[in-house]
Amino acid sequence: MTTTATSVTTMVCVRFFASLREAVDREVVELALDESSIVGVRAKLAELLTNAQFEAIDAPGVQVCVNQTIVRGDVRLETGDEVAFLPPVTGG
Amino acid sequence: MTTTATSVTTMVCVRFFASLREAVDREVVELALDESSIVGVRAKLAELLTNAQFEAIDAPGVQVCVNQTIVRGDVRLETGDEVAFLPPVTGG
Amino acid sequence: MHAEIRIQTDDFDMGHEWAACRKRCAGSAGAVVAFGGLVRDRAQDDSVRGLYLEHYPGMTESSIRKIVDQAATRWNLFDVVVIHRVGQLAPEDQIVLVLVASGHRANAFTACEFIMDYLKTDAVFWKKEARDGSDGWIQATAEDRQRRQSW
Amino acid sequence: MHAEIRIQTDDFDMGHEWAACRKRCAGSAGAVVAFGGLVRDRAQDDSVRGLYLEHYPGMTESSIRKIVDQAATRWNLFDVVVIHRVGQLAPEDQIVLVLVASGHRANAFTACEFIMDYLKTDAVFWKKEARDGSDGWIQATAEDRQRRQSW
Repeated sequence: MTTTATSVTTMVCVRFFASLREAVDREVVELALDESSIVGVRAKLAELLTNAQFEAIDAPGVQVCVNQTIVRGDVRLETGDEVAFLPPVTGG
Repeated sequence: MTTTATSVTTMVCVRFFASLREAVDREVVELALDESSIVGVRAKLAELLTNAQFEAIDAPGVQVCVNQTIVRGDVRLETGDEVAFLPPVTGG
Repeated sequence: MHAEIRIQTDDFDMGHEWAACRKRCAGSAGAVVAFGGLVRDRAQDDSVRGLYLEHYPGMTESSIRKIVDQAATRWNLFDVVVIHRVGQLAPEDQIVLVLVASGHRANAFTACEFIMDYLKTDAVFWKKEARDGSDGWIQATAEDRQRRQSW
Repeated sequence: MHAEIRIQTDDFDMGHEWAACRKRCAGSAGAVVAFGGLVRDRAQDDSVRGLYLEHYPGMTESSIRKIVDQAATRWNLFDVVVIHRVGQLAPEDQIVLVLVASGHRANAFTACEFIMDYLKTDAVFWKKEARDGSDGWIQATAEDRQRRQSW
């Protein structure tokens, strides 16, 4: 059977940093999304992670990036996009 | 003839810095004072310097030091004291 | 304006950075201000064994670039160098260098302090402090956020 | 607190001073701020050929000591180094270094800027600028006096 353009699964890479990396015990996961958006990423992560782990990445103060740019609300994703969950930052 | 203690002349050293050194064309002068005070120093300098030179050291903004401490108004002087005329300072 | 942003595990040499900055803006710069951040051996009465710094390669550099560009727009800068270390650091180690050159001291001081305040709140780094007894990820303090808001 | 005040004709080595300061307050200092003043090659659209600095040995040191002691009383400092050159300087030369170490950045920045502002108005130095055409003794500017008053 051949796949048509509309049925191609969106593959994204999701990264976790610092305390979130420790909380979810993973640095990077590859996700095959049913819904090609941040909402779709969250839905897949809710399946993949424990409740406590999902709460960590869903906590207030956690920022979501797509291809190294912070996004607010939902955005569309394409195959090859890099999604990252960032806990509160501090440098200096 | 022997001199008594009360008739010993007060000898002070007077220093000029920067623009004042240039204005009076001297770095240090030794003065034998008739009156052992800053007033006495000024009187001697008025004799020694030209009018223009005296005006330079008498200008607003010029500070007078005795033994490296800024003094305001008149103070008594003793032999060996160092008097200095400082034009406005700036470092850094 | 010369702007240089480096994220590295290696230490940096203040004398070398100072000399290079002077050379680049020789004659025009009247003021150079340098800030160096060092690992302290104590925090809130606990003794600190070390500090681990993590970053997001690419994004961290661009987050700092934004801060530096803002500073260069607001003050008249000739030269900005930001070197930030990552990885495992020990007490007494250098963490960060911010070097700013300008015509006069007011701009150089203000810009350097601005960059440091923004690094605390906006630069993409995470720090884990190893204290006696417990390790923990550090967050920007309320004072850090206040200082950042004040600009 | 370690306080060091040096008046000298020789140049100074920033890398050396930075390393020595770090060593003296290793572990306790979280922040080191350095200010370097350099001779500019232009002033008010004239080109500058050089700068001559004069001081009053003994009195100059004590005028700086007063400034440093005030700073140490107001902010919590571990280390202060002030090196001020005198004699004939050329464009690009270093004039002054103020190096301040403290526990945290706010105190280090503020104290360093305070010391620089006071050096401009209260330290016993005189500066003669050799410009194209005319030489002249420089005075602290109205802005310098204003900044000094603001503390």
